[in-house]
This record gives sequence, C-alpha cells and structure tokens, in this order.
Amino acid sequence: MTEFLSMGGYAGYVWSSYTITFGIMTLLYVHTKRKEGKYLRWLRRHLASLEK
Amino acid sequence: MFKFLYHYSSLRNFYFFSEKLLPFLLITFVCLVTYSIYGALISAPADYQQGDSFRIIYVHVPSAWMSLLIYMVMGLSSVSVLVWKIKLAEITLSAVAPIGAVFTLIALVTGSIWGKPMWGTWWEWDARLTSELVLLFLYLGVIALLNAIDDRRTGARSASILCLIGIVNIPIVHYSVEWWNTLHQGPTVSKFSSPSIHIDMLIPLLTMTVAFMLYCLIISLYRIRTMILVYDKDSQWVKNVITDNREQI
Amino acid sequence: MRNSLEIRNLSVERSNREIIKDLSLSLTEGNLVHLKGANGSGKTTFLRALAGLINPSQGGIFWNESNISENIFFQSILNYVSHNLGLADELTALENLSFLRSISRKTPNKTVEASLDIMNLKNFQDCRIALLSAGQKQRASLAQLLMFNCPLWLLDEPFNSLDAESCGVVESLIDDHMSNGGIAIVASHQKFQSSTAQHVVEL
Amino acid sequence: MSTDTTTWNTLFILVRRDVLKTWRESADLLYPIMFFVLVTILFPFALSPEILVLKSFAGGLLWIATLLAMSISLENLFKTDYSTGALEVIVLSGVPLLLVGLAKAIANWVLSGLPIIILAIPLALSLGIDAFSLSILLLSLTLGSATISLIGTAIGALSVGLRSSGMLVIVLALPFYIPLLIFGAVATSNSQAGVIPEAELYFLAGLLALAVTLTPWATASAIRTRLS
Repeated sequence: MTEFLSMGGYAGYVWSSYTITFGIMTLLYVHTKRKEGKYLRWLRRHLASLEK
Repeated sequence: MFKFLYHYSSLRNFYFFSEKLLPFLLITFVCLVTYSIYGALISAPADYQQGDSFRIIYVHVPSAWMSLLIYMVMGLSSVSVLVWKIKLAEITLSAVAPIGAVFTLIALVTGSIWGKPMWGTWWEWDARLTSELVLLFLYLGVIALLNAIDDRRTGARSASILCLIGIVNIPIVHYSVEWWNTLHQGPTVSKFSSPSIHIDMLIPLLTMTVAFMLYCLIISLYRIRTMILVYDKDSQWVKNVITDNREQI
Repeated sequence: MRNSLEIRNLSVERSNREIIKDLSLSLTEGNLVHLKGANGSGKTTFLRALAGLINPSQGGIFWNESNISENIFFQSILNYVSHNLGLADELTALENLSFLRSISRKTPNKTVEASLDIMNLKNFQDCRIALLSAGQKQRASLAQLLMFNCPLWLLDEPFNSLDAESCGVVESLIDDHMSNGGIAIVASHQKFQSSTAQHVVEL
Repeated sequence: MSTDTTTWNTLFILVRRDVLKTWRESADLLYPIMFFVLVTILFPFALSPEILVLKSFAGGLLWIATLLAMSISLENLFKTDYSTGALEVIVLSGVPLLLVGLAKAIANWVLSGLPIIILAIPLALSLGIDAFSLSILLLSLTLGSATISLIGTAIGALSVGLRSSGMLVIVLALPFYIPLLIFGAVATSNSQAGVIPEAELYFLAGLLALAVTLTPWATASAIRTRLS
C-alpha cells in the first residue's frame, strides 16, 4: 500500500495535481448548487412579494 | 433536425428536458470517473521514462481538452446569439464561460506541476502551456465583458462578438506560439506530445475525458437552469415551478 | 400610395425589464402623435425601437406593410432627432451638418446654409458646437429636419431648452411636414400647438 | 441620393471628420506619442545603458511600447461620439456600418499609429539599431500598427460607454496582439542578425489582410449592439 502511495517517488506531484483537479471540481459543484439555492430563495421571495 | 433544435431552445421545454436528463448524467459521471481514476492510478503501467509522474497526464490533458471544447461551445452559442437570436444561447454563453476558465486554470496548474519533475522548473514556456495561458485570458476577457454590461441582451451579444474574435485568434495564437517556441528553443520534440501511448494507458485517458465532458455538461445544465428561472421569472411556468419546489423542501 | 406605419403589439426590453408592453398603433400620412409619459416611462426606448436601433422582444413595426427589421433602407426614410443631439462638440455646426449631408443616404432637401438660416443660426454657423448654448445646439440639430425630406419624423423632446420664438419655428416646421403628408411622433413634456389634431399616446 | 456617395468617397469623408475632430482637440493626440517615448525610455533604466544589451532587446521593446501606446487611445475613439449621440446619427444616416468601422480604424491608425512609427526612428537609433534592421523594424511596425488599430477599434466598439471602459479595452485587446508581437519582435531580431526575415513579414502582412477583412464586421455589429 505504501508503495502505491509513494507513486514511485513522485507522490507529491501526482497526489497534489489530483487533489487540486478534483478539489476545484467539487468546489465548483458546491458553488453552483449553493448559488442555485440562493436564486431559488430569492425567486420565492420575489414571488411572495408579487402576490401581496 | 432544425425543428427539433428550435423546439428545445425554448426555455421552458429545455428546463423540463434537462430535468429528466440530469439524474442519468450524474450516475454515468460517477461510475465513469471512479473507473477512470482507478485506471489512471492503478491499472495503467508506469511510464518507462517518467515513472509514475506520468499519471498527471490523466488529469492535465482532459482538462486542457475541456478548456478548448468549452470555448468551441461558446463560439457555437455566440453564432446562434448573433444570427438566430436564440435566448437559450445567450444564457449558455454566460453560464459556460466560468466553467471553461476553471478548466483552463486546472490545466495550467497541473501542467506546471507535471513540469517540475520533468524539467525542474515550475513554469516552462512550452508552446502548448503558453497557448493555454492565452486561452485563459480570452476566457477572462469574455467574463469581464459579460460582467461589465448590466443589460443581459446587449451583454450577451457583445460577449459573443468578442468570443468570435477569440475563436478566429485561437489557431493564430497557437501556430505563432509554436513558431516562436521552435525558433527560440530549436525543434526539440515538444515535451507535451504524449509518446505513442500503450493501449491500456490510453483507455483511462479516453474515459477520463468523457467523464470530464459529463461533468461540464452537468455543471452547465445546473447553471443554465438557474439562469432560465431568473430570466423568465415573471412567466407563469416559473411561478408553478417555484410553488411546487416550495412544497418539496 | 399613402405611407402607413403600423405597430403591432410591440414590447421592448430595456436593462432586463419590459419597458413597453404590447403596444399597438397605426398611423397614416398626416398623423401627428404627441407622446407623453413620466421620465423613464419608455418614450425614448419607444422612439429608438421605431428608428430600428433596438430590436423589439415581441411584436413588430411595419412601414408600408413590410417589417422594418428586414427593410435595410428604412433608415433612409426617417429623421430621428434625439435628446442627445448628435453633433460633435469639436466641430462647427456647419461642418457637422455638411458632413452628415455628404454621407447620408437620405433624399436631400434644403442646403445646410438654408436650413441653418431658417433656424436663425446664420451667424453662429462657424462657431464650435461646444461654445453654443443648449438652445442653439437644439436648433442646430433640428436643422437636420430641413436638410432631408423624410416622410417619418421621430422627435425626442424637441422643445426643451428652446425659447418661445424658436418653439414657434419648430411648430411651423411640424405643420409644414404634416401638410405635405408626413407622419410625426413627438415625445415632449410641454404642450405644443399644431394645425393638425394631436393624437395623444400615454406611455 | 445625395452627392457622390461612392464607398471610397464616404470612407474618405468619415476619416477626414474623425481626424479633424481629434486634431481640434490636439491634447488627445499627444498622449499615445508621449506614452510611447516614455515607455521606451524606461527600458534603459531598467536594463542597462550598455548599447550591446539594449541592441538585443531593441526590436521587442519598441514593439511592446507600440502595443501599449496604441491601446490607450482606443477608449475615446468612440466615447465622445457615443456620449454626444453623433454615433447614433451616423448609424441612422443609412451609411453602411462596415465603412464606419473601417474609417474609425484608419483614423485611429493615422492619429496614433503614424506618429509612433515616425518617432520609432530616433528611438530605435538611440537603442543601437543599425540602418538595415531599422528599415525592417519600420516595415513590420507599419504592418503591425495597422492590424493593432483594426483589432483595437473592434474591441473599443465593444466596450464603448461601459464603466471603466479604458482599462477594459486594454485588457480585452492585448491577448489578440500576441501573434503580432511575436512576428514583429522576431523580424527585427533576425534582421539584426543580418538575415532578411521574409517569413515574419509575410505573416504580418497576412494578419493585416485577415484583420482588414474580418474586424470591420465585428466593429459594425459591436456598434449596433452598443446602440441598442
């Protein structure tokens, strides 16, 4: 297992690039979902204000 | 065919069409990405020259391809904004641009990380990395123009003109950077041209690329759907969507 | 053939809001429209949509039964004088107007000097626009109406910053235009006299 | 139809108006020129007064100064016409917008490109460029500055009337100047090495031809978009 983790001596480079890539991708996913939630709440308030 | 395209370019139909599509896309993406990571890190043999640092290719090359693919998608939607004035294309343009910029950034970062073990420097003025950097500025230009204009309609039209100027410039920049690179460093084989890859090294690369494509599609669908709701916020169908949505949560 | 301008349930969007909703209007020769409305009620947007500068989000504008967005020569039959007057500050009134006359595709009418004379700017024609007063600038810009004869006039606040005497001149201009079968849409806060009946449209 | 409205005549009239307009307000003329000289003068302070050092960078250095100097005049290319409404009147006069775009680019080139090329002669000599490579430099600058003006006008038309459009237009335009910079700088450095750089000059001429045919379309639709 440790041999796999060491990545033939390049562990730092390989693991950092993978974490960066998939890290940024998950961040983008989370940001998009949060923004979607924010807009939905804003739309709901907008709708409620229209009905009043 | 055009009838089909026109039918789905109306915002309402697209919204409900993408609603059905998304779960399927998510599942395929998750399976594909786990398989490709397994393939990239474990099953692909280490490169005889670069050893395991070669595995960064599975992340760097797909994201570079995505950055180019997304710019092409933006070019396509720019044409449909200017020529056919399709509202959906205007939304796609502003929804997809940041995703492209993110992937260009990933490609640049992983490219420079990969460069460290190979050349010992964090940044190598290699032809492909430099064109990628210029592509990043094309993206930032389009995003800056989109944010500078408040009116959505003229904003999308101006950004699509800039995007089309960018599309014409991408091959020019690419070949002039190649020319400049070979001129100053001599015609060595470009460090990034992946050597003739062994077959089971190639499979994970292709599956990872498809996985990235699915990811881009999912994220842009989410962003487009949100913008559609905001865009048509006064129309009746959005009100129904919001009210049903309120019951679920 | 009598010219006709038809606006069929036009709606125009401006900075993400629908300013004009479902407006319909049909005009023929000799019709004069007085466009009224509070600030920001879309008067200028409406005139700019009529001039073909803004594409309507719904509906259409038809000049002699042909949609103006397809008719590329539509701009040569209309005279649009907007509230920002369109004269370069660094150039003189004469230079501005003769430049316009030489590049314009509209059918010419009076010469530049004659038009400026009618707007009694004769002795100001060689002075830079920047040095003119607001009223004089307005009159210089309105001289365009004399330089070209176009059946359709779109005037945006032609009377503001004009003194009584110049208002009279402009009113007589509009009357002549109406009498020889023109169509005019005037957006203005002030009332103005006109020989033909004013069809008031409230935005 | 009004007086002789052949395309060339209209183009000439449009260019004459823009040049006359800016000539009257001659302060704007000085900014690109002063900026060009200042940027070029800064380099010897930064690098070293040694002629040999300066000689090897001279071509690239002058090209960068040209790029920057021509970008700062882009902002008020359309700004005054847009704010006074003159652009609207021109559009409504029925003149084809392609001509307006081309005329603006030519006027911008005459007003900021030409003086820069003329000023490049003394500056290049001061940086130790010999006669032969000076001629190549001037040729490449002429081709390059025309393309810069064409692309810059299109980008300037896109961002007219926006907040901080001055900064925006420079940021948007510079990435498109990279191929020009590459071929221009390489042409001069090759000529200093005694080689006649036909390839680079052909590329510059090719880019100019591409810019002349494509950018007026972009400028025309940018003007129409900004006015709507």
